[in-house]
Amino acid sequence: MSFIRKPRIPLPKSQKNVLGLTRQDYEGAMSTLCAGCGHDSITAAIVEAFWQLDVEPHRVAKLSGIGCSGKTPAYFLGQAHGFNGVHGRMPAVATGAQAANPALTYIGISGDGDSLSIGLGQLCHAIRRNVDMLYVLENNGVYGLTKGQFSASADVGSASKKGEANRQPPIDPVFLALSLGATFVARSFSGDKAQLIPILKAGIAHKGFALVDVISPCVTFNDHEASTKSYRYTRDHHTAVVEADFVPLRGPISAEYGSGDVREVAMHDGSTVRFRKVAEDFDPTRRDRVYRYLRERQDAGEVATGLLFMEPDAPDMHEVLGTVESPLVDLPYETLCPGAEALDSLMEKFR
Amino acid sequence: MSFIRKPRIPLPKSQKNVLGLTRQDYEGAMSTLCAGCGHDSITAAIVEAFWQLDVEPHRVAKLSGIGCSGKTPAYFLGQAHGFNGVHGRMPAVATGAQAANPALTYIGISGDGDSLSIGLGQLCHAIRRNVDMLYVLENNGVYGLTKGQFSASADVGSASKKGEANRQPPIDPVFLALSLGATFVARSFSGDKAQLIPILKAGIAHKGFALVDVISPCVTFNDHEASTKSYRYTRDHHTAVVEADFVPLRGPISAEYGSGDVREVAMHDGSTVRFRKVAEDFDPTRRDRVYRYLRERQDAGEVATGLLFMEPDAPDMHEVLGTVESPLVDLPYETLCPGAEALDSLMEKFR
Amino acid sequence: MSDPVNDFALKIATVNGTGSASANGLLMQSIFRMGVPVSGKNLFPSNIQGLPTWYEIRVSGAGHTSRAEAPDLMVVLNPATQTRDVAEVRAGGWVLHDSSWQLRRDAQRDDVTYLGIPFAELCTERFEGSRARVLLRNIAYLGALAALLDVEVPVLEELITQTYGRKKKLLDSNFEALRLGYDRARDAFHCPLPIRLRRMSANDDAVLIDGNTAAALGCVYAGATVAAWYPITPSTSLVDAFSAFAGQFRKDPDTGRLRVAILQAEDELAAAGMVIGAGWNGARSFTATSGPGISLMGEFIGLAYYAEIPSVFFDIQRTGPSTGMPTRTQQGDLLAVAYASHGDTRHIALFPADPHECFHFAVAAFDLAERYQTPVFVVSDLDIGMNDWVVPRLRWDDAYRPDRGKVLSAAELEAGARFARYLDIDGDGIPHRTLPGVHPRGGYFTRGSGHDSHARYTEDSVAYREVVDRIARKIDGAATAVPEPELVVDDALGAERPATVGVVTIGGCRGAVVEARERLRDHGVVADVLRIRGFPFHPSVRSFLDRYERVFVVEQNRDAQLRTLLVVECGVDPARLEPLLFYGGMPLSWGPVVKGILAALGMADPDAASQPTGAAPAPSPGSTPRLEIARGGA
Amino acid sequence: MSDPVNDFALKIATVNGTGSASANGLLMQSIFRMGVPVSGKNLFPSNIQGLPTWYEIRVSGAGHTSRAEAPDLMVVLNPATQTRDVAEVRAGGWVLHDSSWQLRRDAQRDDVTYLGIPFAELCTERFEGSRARVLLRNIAYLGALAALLDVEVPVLEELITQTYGRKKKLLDSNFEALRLGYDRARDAFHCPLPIRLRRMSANDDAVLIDGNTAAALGCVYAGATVAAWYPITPSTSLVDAFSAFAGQFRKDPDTGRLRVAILQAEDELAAAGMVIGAGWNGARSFTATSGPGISLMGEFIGLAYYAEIPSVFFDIQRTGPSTGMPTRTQQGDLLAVAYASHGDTRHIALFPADPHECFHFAVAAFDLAERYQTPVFVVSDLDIGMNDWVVPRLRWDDAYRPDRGKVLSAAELEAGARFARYLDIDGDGIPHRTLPGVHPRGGYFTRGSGHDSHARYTEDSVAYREVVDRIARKIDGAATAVPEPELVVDDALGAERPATVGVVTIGGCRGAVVEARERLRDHGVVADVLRIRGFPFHPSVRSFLDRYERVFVVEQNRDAQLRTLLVVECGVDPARLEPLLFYGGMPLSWGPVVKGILAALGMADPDAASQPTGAAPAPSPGSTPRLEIARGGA
Ligand SMILES: Cc1ncc(C[n+]2csc(CCOP(=O)(O)OP(=O)(O)O)c2C)c(N)n1
Ligand SMILES: Cc1ncc(C[n+]2csc(CCOP(=O)(O)OP(=O)(O)O)c2C)c(N)n1
Ligand code: SF4
Ligand code: SF4
Ligand SMILES: [Mg+2]
Ligand SMILES: [Mg+2]
Repeated sequence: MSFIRKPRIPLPKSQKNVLGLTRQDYEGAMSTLCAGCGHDSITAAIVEAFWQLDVEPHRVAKLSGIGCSGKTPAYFLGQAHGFNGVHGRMPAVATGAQAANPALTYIGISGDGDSLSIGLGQLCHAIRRNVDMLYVLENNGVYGLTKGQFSASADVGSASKKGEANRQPPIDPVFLALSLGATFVARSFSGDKAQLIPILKAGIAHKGFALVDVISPCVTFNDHEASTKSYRYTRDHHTAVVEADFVPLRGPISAEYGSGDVREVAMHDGSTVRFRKVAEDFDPTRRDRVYRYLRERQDAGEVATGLLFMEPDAPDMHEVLGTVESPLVDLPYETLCPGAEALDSLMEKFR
Repeated sequence: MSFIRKPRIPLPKSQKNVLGLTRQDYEGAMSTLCAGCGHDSITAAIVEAFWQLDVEPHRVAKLSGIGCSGKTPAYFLGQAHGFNGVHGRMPAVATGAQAANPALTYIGISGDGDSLSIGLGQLCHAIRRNVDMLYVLENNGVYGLTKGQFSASADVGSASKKGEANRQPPIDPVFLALSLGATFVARSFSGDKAQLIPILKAGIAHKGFALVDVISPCVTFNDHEASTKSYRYTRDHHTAVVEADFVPLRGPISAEYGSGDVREVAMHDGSTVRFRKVAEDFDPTRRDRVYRYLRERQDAGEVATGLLFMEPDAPDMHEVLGTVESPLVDLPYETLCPGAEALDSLMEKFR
Repeated sequence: MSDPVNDFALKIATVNGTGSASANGLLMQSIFRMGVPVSGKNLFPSNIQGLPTWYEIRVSGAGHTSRAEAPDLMVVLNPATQTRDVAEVRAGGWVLHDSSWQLRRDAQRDDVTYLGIPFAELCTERFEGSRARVLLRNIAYLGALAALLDVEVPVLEELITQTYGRKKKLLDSNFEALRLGYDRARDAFHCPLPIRLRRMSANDDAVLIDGNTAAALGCVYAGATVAAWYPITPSTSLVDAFSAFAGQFRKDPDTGRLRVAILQAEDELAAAGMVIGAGWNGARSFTATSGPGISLMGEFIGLAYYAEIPSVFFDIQRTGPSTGMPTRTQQGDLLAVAYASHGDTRHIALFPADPHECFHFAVAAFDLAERYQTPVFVVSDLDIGMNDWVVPRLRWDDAYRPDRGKVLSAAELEAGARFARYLDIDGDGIPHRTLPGVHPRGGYFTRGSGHDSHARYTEDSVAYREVVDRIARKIDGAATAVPEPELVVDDALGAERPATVGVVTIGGCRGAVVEARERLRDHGVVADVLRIRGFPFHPSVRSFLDRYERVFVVEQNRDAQLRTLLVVECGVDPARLEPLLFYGGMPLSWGPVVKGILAALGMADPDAASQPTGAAPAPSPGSTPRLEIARGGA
Repeated sequence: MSDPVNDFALKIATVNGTGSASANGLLMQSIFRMGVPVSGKNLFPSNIQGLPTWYEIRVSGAGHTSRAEAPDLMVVLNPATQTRDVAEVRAGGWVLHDSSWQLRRDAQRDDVTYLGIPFAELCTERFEGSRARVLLRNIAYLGALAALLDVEVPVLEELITQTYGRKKKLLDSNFEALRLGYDRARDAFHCPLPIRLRRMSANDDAVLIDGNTAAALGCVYAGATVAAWYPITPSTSLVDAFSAFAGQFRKDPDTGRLRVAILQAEDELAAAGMVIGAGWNGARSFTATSGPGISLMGEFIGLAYYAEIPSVFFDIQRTGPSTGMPTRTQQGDLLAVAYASHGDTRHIALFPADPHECFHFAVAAFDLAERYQTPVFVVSDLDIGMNDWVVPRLRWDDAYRPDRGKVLSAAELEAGARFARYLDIDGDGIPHRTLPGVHPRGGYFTRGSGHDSHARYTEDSVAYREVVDRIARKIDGAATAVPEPELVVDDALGAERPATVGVVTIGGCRGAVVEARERLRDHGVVADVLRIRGFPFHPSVRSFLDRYERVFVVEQNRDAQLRTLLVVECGVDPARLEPLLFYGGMPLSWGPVVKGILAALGMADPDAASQPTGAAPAPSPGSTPRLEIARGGA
């Protein structure tokens, strides 16, 4: 108990990806979160997703707000630049960073307090801008780092550790994102890596804003009996309404496909997402149908999970802004400064 | 042109309401908005609604953010206390005021910049808290007071005065509010007082947060040909999908009812809203149906208007907080201070 | 070293999330109940579980409450920090360690005595369940400490009973663990140690309370009815306490409903807006936050200042800038608060030094906010707010009635009272106000944009200036209404007093400075101390500064922010104010203060290499040599 | 009164939203093209249409550009303000009014000459369409002014052609309206008036430009690629201009795509965050805002300071506090900017005095931001930013290359460069940085929480202090890198100079103070002027302050914020700095400065009742007698 080091999650260490890197090369510093925290599982899934995708770690920019969730970028991709900014304002920092250099891969990690309270406006506007990034919302229904206050995602009736029941209706990031025109919306559970990893991979590949709401139980403040964000409750109510595999451009992946309908959605970069086990009235490319279907599942008391919606062809922020292909940070100064002569002739307009 | 005074809108001046007050008693200072501004029509409708409802003007608190819209509370209910706060933060001020004294009637006026950009987070959370107030969003698709930048409600393809087309998808306050669990959602048009006034009245009577999105053309910066928030465009596309009459508790109102289905929804205070001309598949008390129906109307290129949704029995902020009936500001100090003796015995716990 | 009975310090090094903080609190409370003056500093990480944490307890029969210098006894329970923990103990001191594991080589010293007890092993043998074992280990080391330090066991047992009384099984195992540690220590070592306790009766009229709890209680007693907040360390416990007290004191006995509205806002901007909305409407309302929240509230604070809306802001400071060190203390927001918001602004602020003042200043803040119709700040910090302090028992005068300031009643308005919201009728710069809904004649339009004395919109220079000039006068006037500075001087010395220096300080530095003052006397230096308690500064502050040739300003920030305020507001020559700055995030102890002053006076410091001082003439914040004697575990 | 040829002021009183501002701009530009020094002040309401607005034009062959004292000629076109407008004219002056309606009785004076022309009637007779009539009335009064003041008609016609050239019909009616007014004036009155123009060649190397346009151009030339902003008066036109220039200069000729990203943020917090994100990623990025935005950006500014991220903030100040008077000018954010954010912070700031400096300081800001890895503020104001100024033609040196500061390249990292993000390797307090994506060895973790020299999270006092102390040194070091203060002294006087006072000023007060200096000579007072251009203050600021027994500080805010900065940062005795404060929202003219200084020196002011001055010894901001000579229309 008094030893603060925790064992690293054992992974097949030796296996190398296309870049010749092992999973360890995608890890970061030792986590300082509570043992059993859902966020640590998400961290592990992120490591796995990037490793599988053969992304060069240092070509990733990882950003976060403040909270237990906000700390996690320190725990993966040690070679990447990290930015742990201020509470709730990661979307703006990511937007500016994206604007400057779209050639990197962006991953933002946020908490439910970070995203749905103080940062709600920024999240909504990042969705609206379709900033090309993977946005992972580590959703535990509480403010972990400040010791367990209800967050805006706490369900009505869910009780705090002290026993008082929340009475405020929750903000559901999935419905919110669908309403705001988000181009990639998913929900998963930190305890279900099989589901989460392909979603993360698709979210990374998606050209635009990929929101992944991950129920991530807080063992210390919100894992008790009467909580609706506990491991137990989530396991019991988590219903994968759709299964999605991410098939990178490079080639077929090893996953086996069962029978049943498989629906493929092509992504911007030529990768594909294969949807399987999709309910009849559910079409992951039709926003309103998805919305309706999820409402029905919700009314049935289920927490519907999976890659719920994607619109791969919507213009991302750079397309809307009309910026040049080449990252702005790579433009030589000479192409930016009009020079003395131009100024001189411009001055004639001010005479 | 050089005369700055504008004629007041002529109204039957002499007619008195139950309180013996004329419409003039519900007016405020002379408007300084542009001649023809949609916001002025909304002001007139507000005057009319309060007059018709026989609300004592000084028992109203009127609040706003910053913008042309933000100025308007100065132009109605001169006897009421007004609060023109800071840009986008009216919901918080109204929430605090409501918490302190629920016995007043609250009306907040905001703009689309005020509500959907800088103030988006606050709007969402006021909805979530179901703060008992009428919230009028004077929606013109632009930032009027800062001279015509696109706001977050500008439609894709709508062009600015200078001719550039907006490329960012809009945030639609109606869909947003429905997704967030708003208990009263309406949309109207500043040019349609017949529709707007009963909606405002119902919104005032509603115990909870009543969002009324009013398309309110900006004649100076957004009333040109290629705008989707112009008078012309709105007149052409504005489709009343439902007609609602507000029937105050006091007695039957004079409006005549046509034939067709009339559906009554009882409000918290015993008033009723009568819905007429409702499409078959539209039920203004069923959130998901409304959502779906409005999406369909939108896909058909219509701007659906009317009192679109209401849930009269949801607990408002005070009910959730569990505050006493009597306004907090009316509680005598004696009932607030535990006194010397209580402190003395409490101190034993700190020994 | 003076007599170590009732005069020593111990420090417990452990891991957070293991329940040690509450155990350490029990120890401290036992000492308190033995009538001995005690102070405790909980040095915890910004983390929930698994990182190093320390708890310092200082016992001082003489009543000193500032942070201890090097501990006499270190309780080493965290292998991760053992080396630095052991290194900190004063020569000749003791190390009580969990001998379930071996101390590392670099944690071995010749000049301290090691007392090893295998707490973990003992608990593992004796108790079931991993969580219980962890928790009971804490009680076991308490038991050992009781034996070593002569903590009265019945006092500890009574406290444990009060804590776990309802759960018999829990109680039994706690008693057992206590006994386990106690017996082991008594058997293995010569108990008690020279450093030990002896019952006194110094605390008969005292309580052990933290500043946030006391401030919350002040809010209850002041009649606050609306609290809006957003969680942030170290202010959260203030609102938590307020909620708890509201449940206790503000529940309508018939309906069970509350005479208070506590709003967990979506962020600090919203919290500020809610407080302002409620204040405008006539409720006593407040928020509690820390530095980042103050930054976020800047726009709203300017609105409240200019539109003249009563509102109370608790700033429980932590180490900045930015997110900084959220669980470390600092006095870094003095400038940020005094002139918060863009444009010309200046705010009333109160600076408590301990929980007792937190209670009373909270009440004063509401009175001042309503009297002056303006935001009022209570500027506390993590050390005051979250640590338990021994302070005089809080007392209440039932004759107190809130000062609601100049609010026109319905009757006055009905009687035709002349009402112009922003007009200076009484010549004190304070206008009259009305509350919404009270009377048709009371209506006016509140705004943060330019307005004249009648609350009408204006862009006219003269009308604009009339209002802002009046507001400036109004805030000036508050200088004599805020709490007067505390003066600690040796009156006994009379006119013949030796060469004397002035020392100005603020907030939680009080204890260290007052104690340093006593130590300085041993070096022949007489230091008169003035502690700032309110802003704008009371006129006596200026007189104090004028009285001494050399004035030291002791504060806990890098940029000498209090000194800046003194220079600007009192108009004194900055060359005369010598900064002594301590900003590493730890509560202040007397040693560095003594050293700093002696060094500045060119006097050798007898027991340590002297440090450069901040006494350069007329330094700029940038060029000020910054003094900080770092000690302690973090 | 000196020779009124090329030395007079006129003021046009009209209604906003009627197109008069552009007409008045044409008049000003005509004068400029006649080679005569001219300045113009557009005094407009915070409103879109229908409220009073004024435009002041000052013609000064001597080249003075500060705001005019009382106008010689008033053009009265707004019945709503006629009384106050007429009252403002200097005795012996002229009133040109629209005689389509009668002047009110209280707008009749004996000591001015009335020149009535029924502009509205004439236009109604002659033109069709109500909007056209309104617009053409503006041109008609321009015509009349041309006759009265000897504006060269061909110059005006050329300008009109350049403006409406493409629309023949519009052009014709404009010419007709011009002629209408011209003929009417020439027929009815003795033209020209004694106040009149005469061609010069003072502007051969000058341009007429506003500060926001010039600053935007500076951003283009500095190579800024990311702009993030939220609209707010008076900063909006800076980003508007930047967008326009980007369209002109930053369009890829092949694809039509832009070499810039301009992000209209959802609010100021987001704008600041975007700028920081882009700066972190290696782009030159900036935002433009005004006071309320600065307040909202406070938290992010502290982050950029502590995490050391280059970022540029333009603060185009307006009258505060709170929303204040959005279309009036002030220098009210000096303190808010210098120490923005909670905790210990201190920021580099540049203070341009005119559009020429806005251009160059914009470029300097990016260099400083990257060199010092910190937020840099360009503090301008509404007067500088939105009014047209005659300034030296902007020139560019093609040899300029951006100073990117200490950025480790991929090659350096590959070669194994030692990289510790926050370590002071060079002894100047400036660490090395790396950009994301460049090299695996460059990765580090940026955070606003406590960190050590290697960018690792820390809660350790010593590690924390190492970083904040280094940052303090780093910012200190910028004192010699920011633009040096401008000194305006009479070197000719040599050692025998008469008793001299020092005057310190800042920003747009420059013109008024320099002109006041000349007038003071007439009273036998020699005033040496120092104008602050950068913060932290260059060491020469302190030397200047030390040189004079009496130093006046002239600035446009209520609380003497510049004086506060001088006292705190230079460590001078506040008693020596006498504040002269002008904060009614109007651009400054020389008169009040002269009066203030003479009064403080106990010298009678010959041409006006003297006002109390701000020269009380050692005043606090609260108790400073605030001087403001209110004149002019608002
Ligand atoms: C401006 C500001 N306000 C408040 C805080 C305190 N704070 C830190 S983390 C946090 C909430 C974290 O909750 P969440 O985002 O859900 O993350 P979790 O810890 O649950 O992962 C708060 C309120 C802060 N750091 N900054
Ligand atoms: C903090 C802050 N940022 C920016 C502004 C400038 N501003 C004033 S009104 C406004 C937008 C108004 O747009 P909207 O809310 O749509 O109202 P409208 O004028 O269109 O009615 C802005 C950006 C401000 N006053 N305060
Ligand atoms: S407090 Fe909760 S969210 Fe934070 S680390 Fe512990 S388990 Fe995770
Ligand atoms: S600018 Fe637009 S929104 Fe503002 S007053 Fe004029 S018409 Fe109305
Ligand atoms: Mg959370
Ligand atoms: Mg708008």
